[in-house]
Amino acid sequence: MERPTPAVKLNRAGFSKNDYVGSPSTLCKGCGHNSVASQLIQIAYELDLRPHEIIKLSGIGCSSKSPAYFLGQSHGFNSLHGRMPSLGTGALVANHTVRAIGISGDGDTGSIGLGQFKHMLRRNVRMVYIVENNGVYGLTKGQFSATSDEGAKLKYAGTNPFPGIDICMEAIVSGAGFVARTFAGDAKQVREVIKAGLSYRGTAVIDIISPCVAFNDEPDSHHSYAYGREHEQSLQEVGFIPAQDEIYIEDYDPGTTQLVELHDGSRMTLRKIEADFDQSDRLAGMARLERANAAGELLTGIVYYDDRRPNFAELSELGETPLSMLPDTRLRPSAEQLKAFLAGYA
Amino acid sequence: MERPTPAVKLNRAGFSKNDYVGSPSTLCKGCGHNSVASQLIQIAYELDLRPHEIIKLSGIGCSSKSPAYFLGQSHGFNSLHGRMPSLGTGALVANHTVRAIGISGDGDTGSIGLGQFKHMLRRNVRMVYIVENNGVYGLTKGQFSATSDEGAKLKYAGTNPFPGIDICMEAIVSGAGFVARTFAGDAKQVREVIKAGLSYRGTAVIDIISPCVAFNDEPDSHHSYAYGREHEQSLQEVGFIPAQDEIYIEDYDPGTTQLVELHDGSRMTLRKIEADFDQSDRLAGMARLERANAAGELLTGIVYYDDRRPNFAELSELGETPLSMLPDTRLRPSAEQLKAFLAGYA
Amino acid sequence: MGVTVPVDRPHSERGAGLRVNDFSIVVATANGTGSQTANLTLLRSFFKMGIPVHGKNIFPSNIQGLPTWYHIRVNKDGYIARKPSEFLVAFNPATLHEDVATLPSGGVVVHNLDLRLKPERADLTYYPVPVKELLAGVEVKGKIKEYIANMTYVGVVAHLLGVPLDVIEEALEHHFGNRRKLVDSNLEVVRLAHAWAVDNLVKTDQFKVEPMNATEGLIMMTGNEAGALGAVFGGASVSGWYPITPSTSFVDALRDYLGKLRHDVDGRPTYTVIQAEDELAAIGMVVGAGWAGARAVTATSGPGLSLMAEFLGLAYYAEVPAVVWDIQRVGPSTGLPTRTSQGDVAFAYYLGHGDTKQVVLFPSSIEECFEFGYRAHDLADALQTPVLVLSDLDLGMNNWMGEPFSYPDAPLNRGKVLSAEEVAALPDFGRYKDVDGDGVPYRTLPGNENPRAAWFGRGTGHDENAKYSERADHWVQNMDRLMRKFGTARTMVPAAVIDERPGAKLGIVAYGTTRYAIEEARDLLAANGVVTDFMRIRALPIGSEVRDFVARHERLVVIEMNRDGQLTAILRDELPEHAAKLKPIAYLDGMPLTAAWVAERLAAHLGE
Amino acid sequence: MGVTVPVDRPHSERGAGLRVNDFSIVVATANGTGSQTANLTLLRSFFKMGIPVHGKNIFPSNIQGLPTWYHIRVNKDGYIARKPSEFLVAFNPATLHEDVATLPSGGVVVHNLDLRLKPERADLTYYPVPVKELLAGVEVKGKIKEYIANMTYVGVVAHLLGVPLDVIEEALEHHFGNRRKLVDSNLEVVRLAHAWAVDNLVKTDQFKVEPMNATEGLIMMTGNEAGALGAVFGGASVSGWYPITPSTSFVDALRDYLGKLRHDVDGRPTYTVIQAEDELAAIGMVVGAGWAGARAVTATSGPGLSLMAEFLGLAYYAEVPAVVWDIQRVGPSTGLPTRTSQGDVAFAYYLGHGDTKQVVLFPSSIEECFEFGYRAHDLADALQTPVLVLSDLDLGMNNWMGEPFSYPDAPLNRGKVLSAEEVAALPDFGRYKDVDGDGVPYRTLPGNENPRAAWFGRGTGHDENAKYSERADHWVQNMDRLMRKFGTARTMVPAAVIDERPGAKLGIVAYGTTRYAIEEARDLLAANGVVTDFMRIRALPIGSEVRDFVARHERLVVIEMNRDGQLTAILRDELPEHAAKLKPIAYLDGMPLTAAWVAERLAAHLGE
Ligand SMILES: Cc1ncc(C[n+]2csc(CCOP(=O)(O)OP(=O)(O)O)c2C)c(N)n1
Ligand SMILES: Cc1ncc(C[n+]2csc(CCOP(=O)(O)OP(=O)(O)O)c2C)c(N)n1
Ligand code: SF4
Ligand code: SF4
Ligand SMILES: [Mg+2]
Ligand SMILES: [Mg+2]
Repeated sequence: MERPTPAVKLNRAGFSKNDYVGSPSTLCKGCGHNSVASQLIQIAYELDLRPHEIIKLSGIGCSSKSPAYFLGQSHGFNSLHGRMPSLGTGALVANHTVRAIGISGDGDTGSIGLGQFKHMLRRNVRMVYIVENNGVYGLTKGQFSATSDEGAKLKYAGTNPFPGIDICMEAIVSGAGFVARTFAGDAKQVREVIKAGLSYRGTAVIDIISPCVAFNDEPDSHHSYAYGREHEQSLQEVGFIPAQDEIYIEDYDPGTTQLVELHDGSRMTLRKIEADFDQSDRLAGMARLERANAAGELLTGIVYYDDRRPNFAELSELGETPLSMLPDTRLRPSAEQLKAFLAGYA
Repeated sequence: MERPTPAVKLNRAGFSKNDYVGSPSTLCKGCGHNSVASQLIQIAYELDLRPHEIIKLSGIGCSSKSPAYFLGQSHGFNSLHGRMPSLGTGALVANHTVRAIGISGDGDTGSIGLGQFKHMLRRNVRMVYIVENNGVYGLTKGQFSATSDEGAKLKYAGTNPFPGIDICMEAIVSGAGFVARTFAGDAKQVREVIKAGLSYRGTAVIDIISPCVAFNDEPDSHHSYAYGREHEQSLQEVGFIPAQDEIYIEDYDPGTTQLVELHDGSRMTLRKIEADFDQSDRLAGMARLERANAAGELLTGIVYYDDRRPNFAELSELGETPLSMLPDTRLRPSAEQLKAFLAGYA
Repeated sequence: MGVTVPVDRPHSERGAGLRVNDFSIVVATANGTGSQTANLTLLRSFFKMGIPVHGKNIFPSNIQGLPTWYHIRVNKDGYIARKPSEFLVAFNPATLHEDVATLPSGGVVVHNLDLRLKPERADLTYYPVPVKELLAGVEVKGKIKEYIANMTYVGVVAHLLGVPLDVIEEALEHHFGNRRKLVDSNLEVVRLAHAWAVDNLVKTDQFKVEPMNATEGLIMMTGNEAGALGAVFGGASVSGWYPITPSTSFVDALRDYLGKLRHDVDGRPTYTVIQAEDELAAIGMVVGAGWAGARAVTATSGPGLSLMAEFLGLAYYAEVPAVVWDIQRVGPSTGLPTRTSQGDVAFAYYLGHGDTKQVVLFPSSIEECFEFGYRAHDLADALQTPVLVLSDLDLGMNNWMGEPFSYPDAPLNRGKVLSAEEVAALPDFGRYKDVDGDGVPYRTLPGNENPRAAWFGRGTGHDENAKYSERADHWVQNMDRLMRKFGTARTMVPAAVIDERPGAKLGIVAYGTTRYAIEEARDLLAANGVVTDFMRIRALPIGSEVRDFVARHERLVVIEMNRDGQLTAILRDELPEHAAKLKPIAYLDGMPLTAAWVAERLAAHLGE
Repeated sequence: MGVTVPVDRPHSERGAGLRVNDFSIVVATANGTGSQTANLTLLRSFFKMGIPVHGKNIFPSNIQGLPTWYHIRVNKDGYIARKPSEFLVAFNPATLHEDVATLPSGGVVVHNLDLRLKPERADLTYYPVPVKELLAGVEVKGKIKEYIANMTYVGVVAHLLGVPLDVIEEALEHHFGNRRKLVDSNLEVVRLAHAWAVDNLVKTDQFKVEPMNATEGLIMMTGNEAGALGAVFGGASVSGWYPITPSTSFVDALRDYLGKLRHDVDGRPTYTVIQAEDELAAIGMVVGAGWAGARAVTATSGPGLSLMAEFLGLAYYAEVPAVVWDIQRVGPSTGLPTRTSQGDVAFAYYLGHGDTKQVVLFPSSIEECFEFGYRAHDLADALQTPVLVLSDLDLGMNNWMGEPFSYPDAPLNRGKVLSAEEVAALPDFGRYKDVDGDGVPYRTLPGNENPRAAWFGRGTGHDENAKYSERADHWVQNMDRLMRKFGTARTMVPAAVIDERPGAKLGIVAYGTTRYAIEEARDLLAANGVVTDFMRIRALPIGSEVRDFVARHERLVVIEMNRDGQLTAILRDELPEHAAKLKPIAYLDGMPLTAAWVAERLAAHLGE
């Protein structure tokens, strides 16, 4: 009797992990962006995502290439430098029933795309907006980006005389309700934070410090692996519990762990590391960021959380069927309607 | 004997007030922008400015038209919608010895121009950057701008569902060291704040609530005259003492009044109204703005002040003569230099 | 060969003494004084009297105080091109003297008595109106009173020309809808002024209107309204936009009409309109929505179009449907934001770096605005490419008569979109394969459940499966297919409208709103024995009918409202063997052409 | 008429058995492995041996791992166009088989022994190199070792072709400057490999180099370096820029050279280079600086140019000098960022909505890059308008031989800038007056003390005094003057370079870097009795010499590296009477043209 070939493991949605991979990466070996991509594959598998319910969006840059390297069975669009927010807004208005994973870079979001980024946040378009932040332009070989710290040094670009943009600070100021920072070297946190972001109501901004091994990985760089490992300071230990998973509240000590109910019934667990930090306080988040930046800490975790603002699809009062799927009969008024309408212009 | 015609009053620089006027305004009667323009004429006269040492810059909008209506003997450029910051940066690098007065609108700066605005602040280009903020697009007749408050109502545009951008908050976050808000209905404060801004080392951001009588002057609008008069809350009484004026320190009670030494030797006096407010504390400024916005206060005065950051011309190590005035001999290396240089490529 | 063309019929021909239903009025006021209501009331009154009429608002880029002129032409024969006015309503002191100076001998000046106009020209008839006095008894105040003041000239003009007061009332009702109070307060002033005029003015001029039935069954609308309505019936469901004159009223109408016509069974909107932060974002939203499968439209003008260059290049290359209405105003740069032009033709056609060529439509009437309004979406979907509709300020913002729009004769053409089942039935799916040989590939939309349906959109080089590729052969293959697709576009876009007459000496080529002046000029010339043919191009790329028309004609002029003869350049490239024949008559000063000017230029051309 | 053209001279002609100083090498490696140093070492070695040579880097849009090829052509007669290689250095497993397949019979494969290449083609000579073994004794580690590994093929190739080791050393010294340690460590590997090759390889192929003196006195540089140096000598003092391949190296060189050559007496820089947040800001800075009186330059490529549309329209209309280098890569959209093209010609010429027409220069060599580098600023100042220099990736990023640049023959031409004294001496100053009848007005700069000197720049309609105006006559007057100015530009821009030969059957028109393939193709054709004339256009708008050349020729082709024949379209519009004669040979696959391809296409054309 022959033994059956070992069955490929499938998740509850019936997909193998392989169903979530994309084209082989053409990024550098060791690039932080690659590790984020592999976490996304893992996340999709663990969350039982159905590929056709996901879209992947990006701008231009090494980071923005990476959506080609995960979820190969999902539609995606690698758009223009700095313009993912507007493209994403349009796509998600056309079809608000898909979940969007947006991947951008620090140059893409912080330099050319700063305006679009901030305006998208005002609209609270539902999307996980990941900035793979390496403090440098990778694809164009080593210039400073807007997130490079004041005084940072690069082989190519010398010393940066300008204060860096803090993606999380900008996000909070622009009204984002899910603002997190994490570190590509901390796979577990990356995973749990993104999972939580996928269940968030509006735009979930996740600033991932994702080192560029080619151009900005010197240990003194705030965006290097070495620096991150040394200086990571987590606000909380973040966990995620999918809606379908039963958990016993008793497992959590409410004194140290907070349970945050997310939009789709999932829950985020926050085991506090900084006891007196309150992630629901905008000003506290901003103050903590300022302090971290001054101290050179790589502050990670949920910096700000609030889900009271309706997202853009809700504000637009969109119905169940996405606009892109409405049948012609619901898109074109009748001949009688035209006639009646024109009567008003006679 | 005939009596001499009464002499026109001249300031110390030898100019009459008339020397500072521009073309007749084509803005609406009562428009806040007109009152700012007339304050600028007054300021120029009082400060003995020499017109050729000033340039006026703007974007597009009713506000951006107004540089045509003051300082008619100064060069100026009414540029593109949202692009005054880059044009100004270039102009002020070409000639860093002139002082620049930039006039923008809330749409011009907060909507289309947000990215350029924030990036200019990172560079700290020396310029008084005035946002004539009426919470509406005047020139295109009544749409919401990015500074319109959440829930604001306009005849044309209905109700605004998005949180408004706070120009001062954005300025602080982007590293600006002179951040003020004032109100076109408060002529004296407008005047003193702009005077101080003109002596500031880098970009002085002045957010002037400047009502649009045509499209956004209903009393319940946060950008109306009525609302401003009712809800103005000043942080300080701002005064300005030009470098050349002798003043006696004793005139000021150091307990209530702070004397701020400006870059060119002038001084700004801040008579505190909110005793515990510290305008040199970034976070305090941000927190106060948040509180004011939540309370519907029109907070005015110097929200943040710090002059430690070098401005862009200083960072660029520019010499005394502006680049635009360098003689050819200092711009074109010699034939020998060319020859020697090319030898390296043989 | 010398041709002399009378630029107008002599007065005598028009009936001795009286000029009935054939003259032009200009109302000169200051911007922001509410004269728009008065002018539209006059316009609609003539329309309701059955007289062919058209009005043009020549307004400043300003909110209040700068001069503005409203031109109305009534013409029993249906000519509605701009024509210098004989009848002036002078309510703006700032332009009074130049306004009076433009009048021909025999002209009329109705003016506000306050202006203290000295009747210096003996060849004109003056009617002063004591506006202040008339309003003294009216019970409204402030701004409203200022607005309502303009109704005085409506009353006086109604009397002088013979417009019945009940027609004025109808026109006001049309304007204010069910806001009866406004109708009444305005009407009160009209009546007052009319009564005063009846009592005090002795008509000595020759201008008169009389009822006809030439507008029966017609509608009157602006081009922007008609285009927006077309988009509504084209199933447009997403619009990202940014305000800019003269396109704003397109989106205003779109929002209004969508709100009225496009709610779903459950009452929810089948659309979203987003005011973007700028045009980069507006077009980004449109392209994103188009990629995701919704019909999306934006409207803009020159400066906005410049900002859309990069995204429209992406949409061309990644093959994403998108509809952009460019309501042309005078450029370069900010230019004259409130004046009309046809100045964006070359820029639009070549929009985007690299080898892009865009599909462009040229509507000329409200009927075409409506039709192109939905057809642009069919074309964009069928061709998977941006479609740029080049309207202009004159068409977009002014009111035009037209036939009631025909309901679309075919269902929405969504083009080659594959469902999950259709993908399953295929041996393979390649996003950029030329399966049908027409250059148009098949696409799938996000949400398609078939695991083979997904593809990754990009602006970078790709193979037939949308995979990244830097290979030279892939690049060429793909670009050649795009060219083939452009060839397919030639057969799908609206064909040129051609009118040929026996014995024609000249072929006229034009597009858009210059048609009105040209059509009238052709009649003027024909009356003088000079017969012409006329081809009105309605789209780029040109179809074979354009080539054939050009080939058939020995002499050709291309009339354009721009400086550089932009369409001429495109035609010369497309039809090099005929290039030498194609002579531009290109001129742009921001004002719509007049028939007299066209006739004169054509005559001069023929005389050369 | 049928013409058959041998696309190459037969092998036999080249000397029996040996091919000396006349072949092409291709080095295939993976990106990011440091092969660039090795390749440039080979290139410079040939150059130092006095042999005409040129190298082209065909690299991917990627930082590490994707295939990259370096093509070197050595040619004793000075032909340097791309030519398929006979000599392959195969160091990339990913492309090994396709690389080998491209070789002609008699070709050579030097390959890394690790690749375990089976010598399947008997018509090739194989030389495996035991890279790992050779490096075993070398005392460096990690990344450096990987980089240095490429020096093994330098050593082997040096032996096989006959490049003396001291020349290699010189080349390394050139490359590393005074970083002696790097010279030595690299040289060590070269020597090791060379020694190994001497001992172990038996040369059986026919390719050889021998010293000549054809490069004496010449320099070797990239076009971007040359252009940047030109800007430095043109007095450029402000640059706002944003990184984009292939323009980044222009600004890199600019910063470098400014740092070396442009410090003032007090040691302060006479320049500022600003990395902007995007291209909208980059061009904004340039226009701002130009308005304020500094010479300003930016460099970009397609996507950046798209984003500059609005500002360049403003600069055209407000008449602000600006210099923009567009280092063309393959578009539309992001396209192929690391491949060359001439695809932005039409877009650049019409850049900006409305009636804009831009001045465009087409450099073809490093000498012209240098010359246009300063002349562009003279033109921009003299004409008060943007000047777009359309270079390409091939010219910009690759190393080219050239004559040492001539020092500018005239002082900076700052154009019509009035000082305070000059304004004082004038009866009046009007910013946009056509005082001289050439369409070029006078300007003043901020800081000018004369109270009448100030003017207000704007993109809106204005009169001669720069005052806001919506008047039709002002608009036309101003736009007509701008057209007149464009006419003046025709006489000021670099004239076309024309080579006419008795008995020519065909006029060839081209521009930019296609010249190398065309010049060689002409010689190939001439050798076969087909004589051609050649006009290389160097600027738009065209001058009278272009018109005359076209008029003089019965048959004409326009060779372009784009799909749509973009210059052809412009010429057809400018010269409609000759449009039918102007036939495009337009092709773009991202690779520079070869002479063989050009000759074949010309022959085919003549045979039609
Ligand atoms: C309009 C435009 N300008 C410039 C570029 C060139 N460009 C490509 S990627 C990039 C920077 C990317 O930096 P970042 O977003 O930080 O991504 P990273 O490569 O570091 O992941 C630039 C400037 C472009 N593609 N488009
Ligand atoms: C690229 C571009 N898009 C749109 C416009 C049209 N436009 C002119 S002014 C303006 C808004 C101005 O608003 P704001 O800056 O608040 O100035 P305000 O008129 O209220 O003073 C817009 C959208 C333009 N001129 N250019
Ligand atoms: S260059 Fe930097 S960002 Fe780009 S792939 Fe390499 S490591 Fe990653
Ligand atoms: S519309 Fe508003 S902003 Fe514009 S001039 Fe009038 S009042 Fe001022
Ligand atoms: Mg980066
Ligand atoms: Mg405003």
